[in-house]
Amino acid sequence: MTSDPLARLHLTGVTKSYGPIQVLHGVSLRIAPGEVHGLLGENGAGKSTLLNVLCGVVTHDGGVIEVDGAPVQITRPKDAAAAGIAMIHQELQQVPELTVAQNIFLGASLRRGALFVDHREQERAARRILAALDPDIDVTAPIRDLRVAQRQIVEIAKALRSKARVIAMDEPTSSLTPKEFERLVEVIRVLTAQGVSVIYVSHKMDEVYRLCQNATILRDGRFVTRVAIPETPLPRVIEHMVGRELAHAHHRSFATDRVMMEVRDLTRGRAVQGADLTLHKGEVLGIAGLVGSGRTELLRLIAGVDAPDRGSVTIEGTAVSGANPRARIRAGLGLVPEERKRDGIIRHRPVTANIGLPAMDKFTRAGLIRKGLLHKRSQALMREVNLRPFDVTRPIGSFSGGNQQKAIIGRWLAAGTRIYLFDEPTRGIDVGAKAEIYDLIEKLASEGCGILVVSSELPEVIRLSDRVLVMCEGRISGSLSADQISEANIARHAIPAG
Amino acid sequence: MSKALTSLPLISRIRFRDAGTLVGLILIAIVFSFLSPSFLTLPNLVNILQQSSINACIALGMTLVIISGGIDLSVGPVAALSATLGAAMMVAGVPVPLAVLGAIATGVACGFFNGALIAWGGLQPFIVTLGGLSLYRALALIYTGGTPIFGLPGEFRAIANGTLLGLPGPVIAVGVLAFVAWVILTKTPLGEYLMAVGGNPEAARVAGVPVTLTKLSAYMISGGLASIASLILIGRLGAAEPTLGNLWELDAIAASAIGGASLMGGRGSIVGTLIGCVILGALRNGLTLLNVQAFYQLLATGIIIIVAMLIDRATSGK
Amino acid sequence: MSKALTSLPLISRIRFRDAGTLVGLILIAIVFSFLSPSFLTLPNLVNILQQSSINACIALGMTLVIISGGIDLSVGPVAALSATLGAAMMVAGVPVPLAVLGAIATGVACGFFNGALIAWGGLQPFIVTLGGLSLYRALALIYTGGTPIFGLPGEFRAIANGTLLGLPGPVIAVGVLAFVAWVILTKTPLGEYLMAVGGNPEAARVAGVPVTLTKLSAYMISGGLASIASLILIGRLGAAEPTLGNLWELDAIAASAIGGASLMGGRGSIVGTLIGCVILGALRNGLTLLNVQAFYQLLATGIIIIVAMLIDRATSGK
Amino acid sequence: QDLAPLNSDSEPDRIDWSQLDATFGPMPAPADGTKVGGVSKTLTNEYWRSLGEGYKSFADAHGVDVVYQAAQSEGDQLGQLSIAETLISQGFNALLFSPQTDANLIPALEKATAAGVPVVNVNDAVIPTVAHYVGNVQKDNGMRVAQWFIDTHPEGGKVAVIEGQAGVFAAGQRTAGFTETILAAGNFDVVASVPADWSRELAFNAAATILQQHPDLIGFYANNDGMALGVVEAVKSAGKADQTAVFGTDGISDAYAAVRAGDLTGTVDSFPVLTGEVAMEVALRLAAGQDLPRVVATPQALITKDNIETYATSDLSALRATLMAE
Ligand SMILES: Nc1ncnc2c1ncn2[C@@H]1O[C@H](COP(=O)(O)OP(=O)(O)OP(=O)(O)O)[C@@H](O)[C@H]1O
Ligand SMILES: Nc1ncnc2c1ncn2[C@@H]1O[C@H](COP(=O)(O)OP(=O)(O)OP(=O)(O)O)[C@@H](O)[C@H]1O
Ligand SMILES: [Mg+2]
Ligand SMILES: [Mg+2]
Repeated sequence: MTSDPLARLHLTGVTKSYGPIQVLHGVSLRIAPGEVHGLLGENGAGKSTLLNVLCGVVTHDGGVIEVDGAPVQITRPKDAAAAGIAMIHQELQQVPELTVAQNIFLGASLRRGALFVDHREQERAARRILAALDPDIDVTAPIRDLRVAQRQIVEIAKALRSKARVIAMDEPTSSLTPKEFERLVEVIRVLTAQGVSVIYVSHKMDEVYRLCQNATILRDGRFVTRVAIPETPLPRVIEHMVGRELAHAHHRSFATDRVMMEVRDLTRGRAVQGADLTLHKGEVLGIAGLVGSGRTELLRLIAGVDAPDRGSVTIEGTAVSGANPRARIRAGLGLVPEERKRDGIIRHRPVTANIGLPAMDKFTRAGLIRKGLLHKRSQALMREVNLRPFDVTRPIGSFSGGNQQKAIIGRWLAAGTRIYLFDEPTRGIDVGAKAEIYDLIEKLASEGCGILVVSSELPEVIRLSDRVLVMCEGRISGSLSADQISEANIARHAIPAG
Repeated sequence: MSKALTSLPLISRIRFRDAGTLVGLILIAIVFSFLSPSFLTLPNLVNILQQSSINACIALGMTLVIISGGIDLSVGPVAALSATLGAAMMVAGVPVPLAVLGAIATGVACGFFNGALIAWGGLQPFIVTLGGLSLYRALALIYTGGTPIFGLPGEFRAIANGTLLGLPGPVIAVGVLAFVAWVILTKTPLGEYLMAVGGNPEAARVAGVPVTLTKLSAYMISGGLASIASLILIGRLGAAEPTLGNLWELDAIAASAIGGASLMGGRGSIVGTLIGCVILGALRNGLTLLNVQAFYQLLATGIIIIVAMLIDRATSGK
Repeated sequence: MSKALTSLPLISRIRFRDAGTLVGLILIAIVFSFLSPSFLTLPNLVNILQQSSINACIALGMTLVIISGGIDLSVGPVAALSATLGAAMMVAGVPVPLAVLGAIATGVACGFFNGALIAWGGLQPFIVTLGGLSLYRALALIYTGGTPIFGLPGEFRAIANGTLLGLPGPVIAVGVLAFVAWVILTKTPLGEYLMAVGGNPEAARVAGVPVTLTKLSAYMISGGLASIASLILIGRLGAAEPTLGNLWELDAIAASAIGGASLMGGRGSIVGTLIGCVILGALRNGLTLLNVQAFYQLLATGIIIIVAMLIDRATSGK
Repeated sequence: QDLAPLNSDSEPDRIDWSQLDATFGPMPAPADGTKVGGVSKTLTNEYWRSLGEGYKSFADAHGVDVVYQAAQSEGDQLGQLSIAETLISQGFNALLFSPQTDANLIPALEKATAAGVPVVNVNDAVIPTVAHYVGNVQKDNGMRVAQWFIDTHPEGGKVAVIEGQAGVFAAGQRTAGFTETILAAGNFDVVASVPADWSRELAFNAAATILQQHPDLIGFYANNDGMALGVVEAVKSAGKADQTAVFGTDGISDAYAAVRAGDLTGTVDSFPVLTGEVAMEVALRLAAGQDLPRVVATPQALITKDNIETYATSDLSALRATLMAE
């Protein structure tokens, strides 16, 4: 194969196996300088793996990587950095006790003399990088004090720190709101104008259409096709990704008048202040708001994960109290957390164990777990959400992010949960599975479950919700009934006054 | 059929993991049986099992604690405290079963105290049980004034010194306990909870795992097993010393680790731990048979612990 | 101005954390000075510092290792091995500075061996250094034949027994080492790497942190500090025994933990560790002044370790 | 003056305890307010507690105050040093040290010497620079047991030693005394000599293994009584009680009971209470300015079923009389 003088980055025939499982089958990719190139595919298609190969996080088994026409050997993260490749990781890769600035410069700290870290200079530089993304982030705060969205922005900043020629972005906006996405778009514009190439992985197709000139589509670890984005209509792209066309569904309502859950005056510090809400049987209640408006915290309070300062939660007429998720689960409530890696999965345990965890009593007879039953039930549920690869005995940590999310949702289905709290339910979920999850939510509603959906994707909130609450700075600032739901109305309540 | 296929990798993976430890054991056994003809004789093998049984009993509890993401350094002193209390009861004429229950209750209570500080107090397991290491030892010493308690009733001693089907009582007892621990770990919700709490405590809590209770159980089981181990020991020795159980924690941790438990929590195996105990027991037995001088015994112990881990790592893959 | 504001939280947070440990120390000091008039006298305070200095020296290295997500149980035997080698060199007429360097090199080499097995071999730190605990002790015993080495040159002993500005030499030496450790931890890339490797090894690797080198450094520093501690000790004792350093690891770990180090890695503070050492030293000193009997001293040690952790936890928030 | 490194077993400048009164006259009455400090190895072992009782009974009889402190556990070397240093600063007229190791109390000794406080090293580990040592001859301990075997088993046979912690002076000397003496007899074989770290459990296991390998073993010698009692149990459960003799060391009360019961063949009693009294006497004589030999040897005796009643008395003066008579 001849190298293409025009290509900034050229991958040919990249293969990668984890033990006996081959996840990349000779993938090729070519990107011009200054190009934003989409890398698309379903959950588990191999996108992250490919990028991890590119960045030396995992070593590939075969294939050639060329940067600006010259082949490079990438076996360690250092090699990638030397080749001018930086990456934004899908799973946040940060050190909780180090400050924002230290995390941004981790592994490439600015020095004063040969021996010392120049903290001041690092903070100054970190502030400069963050100015374009989120000037509110305190660069001297330890990462553990940051919210997910802020941490994702720090992750982006890490990639921008170096003078990279190629930046691989693996779902950089999965926790971000449209406003922050706009800032990222601006940053990418500046970068590409300087000739930096960007590989952009996202399941948010509108973003892909905003940013990318071309896209490479993977399916099951194989190269499917390369398309020019503006010219190729979305249904075509989706068909390449999923292998079928997706029906465009409309919102259907199953809401009733029967109250399932009442939340009164729920308060915790400044994060959530005096939240009131009522959830009805069969209702999908959307919660919108800007990053940091307190939606995650509200769900955590309702789920009993954090202790409220005051306020009450009443489920089916019975008050539940205390920070005790287990009691809420018994009362029929389940939380699909936003931060999957931290709050969701038990990495080394198989999918079945992760699914069975909240409802062990359902799978137990005479004190012993009925492994066969758990296995059968897990398989049934995972078939429904199309787990890839379809092996429920594998440790959940070896699945792609989106597939982990499916398992976490499956856990509540298995538990027979009646009230679902979804925090960013489709974060990291591919378009095909997204449709499946929407269908699932609708199905749950039709069966009389009550559902709270927090989402930063307005189309998602609008698509799913019977009613929308908008949060702003810890308070519920607006309530929109079905006929009032619109992007404009949500934005009006979400933005702080003054 | 699909089920059989999909569940195969898991089973073979587990077996494969413990097989690594087994390879280590077999290698050690081969070396010793070349060096000493009496090593591979039936009575000596029974002897090794018997000598490993106390460490195994402790290590079972330790494995559960380690899987839950903790560590229990206080097992030795807990054993000493419950042994001396139990022995004192027996000597005072309390019926043997009652005294045994009393001893086990003491161990469980110590475990509860550790567990409470860890689960409710939010303290680090290492440091809580390090404090316990001094605390329980001090209680045992103060209670006995530092002198051993002699004169245990014969009916009690008969249990520890009896045999069944050619196997010594302690081996059978620990075998039964190991089976129970294995069932707990692999077949019951508690086992699942232990793995979850050790693997990711925050996620476990969100998923409704009773994290506090799970941790408490682990330490209580460990305390209870420590007292059972001490009962086996005093049954065999005929005396309960307040200083017994010195360094038991290190042997038990070594056995668990050799058996594949990760001190970061979330991973470990009962079978592996048992093999680990036998490795350590065989090691000590073999060195005694070879009449290796004290300093070189110490040397061999250090080297073999490290080599066992290396073999284990090499054979069980990453 | 905004910069001053934003950098404030970090400073106050760190100080706040160590303040929790300090509160514990002050409480202990208050109690003892009420109970014993000689506790709060200048000579006694100097005495406490002197008695804490060896533990502090060990604990500095231990803190770095713990921050990196590991543990070093082998410090005592490493100290014994390097002390006996160093002493043998001195007695054989090797110039003192050279012998000191030799001893430190021995400690660093042991640390390298531990670190290599952990970083390259991928073994668990607990078990590697547990093996080392036997291994290095055995080497020290074999090398010396079990007998202490006497007759260290006076010029060497003068360093350990001298005073400067009213402070004993060991206190000053450890003070300087602590400052260096503090600079390493907070001002150099290595410090960041240690925090990163302990706090999130995966993130560290992805960011191109030299994980292997970082771990190696931690254990080598710990080994080096263990040998320096042993030099201080043999300077004071005038003899090097192969059995010295017994149980040092537990005191050092306790001091680090009391000082706020998390045994899960990623967290720890040099200042906190030093305060932790003084807490343990003051405890022992005060109990002796009060003529508390050994068993009750043990009891008090256990209780105070736990109470110190509780105070620390209560004052430092979550 | 620089003292030659002390070997308590072979130092020529020595006197037997029984000769103290005869050579130096009766104990001078101590000055009012005399205080003596004792630093023991550990209190978890009866031997060291009995030693403290000896200190106390003698001190009480002469109106002297004693403080008796011990490290928190055996092997806590630095802890013991801290205790000793803290005691020195409190102004005692004499100090009694039983160090964990040969060296760990040297700074305290130097500090005390500089302050002019006499220090007596009482038993076990020996500080080489110490001016005064009170204790039994460790090597002699093992020799006595060896002699018993030579006397009672003229035909010879296989014997085994269960050693204390590797590297401890007393353990090494006792083992050496036994092994050298019994091997010199020519027809004995020391088939095993393994450490059990002073632990009853480890001694039990080691003995069981050794018996397995050498069913014709005629005897065990253990470096202390705790280990010996573990060995006794192993011998009993192997059904060899009639054939295999077991000897311990120290003469703790449990050992006496076991000798009476016929479980333990014998123990070398080093009379800790009496040793404590002698040590206190030496300390008080030194405090009163007397110049004593460097080593004061204390009594020990091999206790077997035959002679046990002679020694098993709580009446110290009677015991003194018996031992004096030897
Ligand atoms: N450590 C591992 N061990 C075994 N299999 C793995 C491992 N990591 C990833 N895989 C497998 O590799 C395949 C590709 O995963 P990858 O994370 O690259 O997918 P992805 O395209 O990024 O998906 P998503 O959109 O969900 O992030 C998946 O089938 C996954 O299960
Ligand atoms: N770990 C934390 N440390 C400090 N403050 C926090 C933390 N988590 C949340 N907060 C506070 O709580 C408020 C609500 O945060 P929350 O995460 O609930 O918002 P959100 O609307 O879900 O935003 P996001 O999109 O970031 O998840 C934030 O404004 C922040 O001040
Ligand atoms: Mg991915
Ligand atoms: Mg959120």
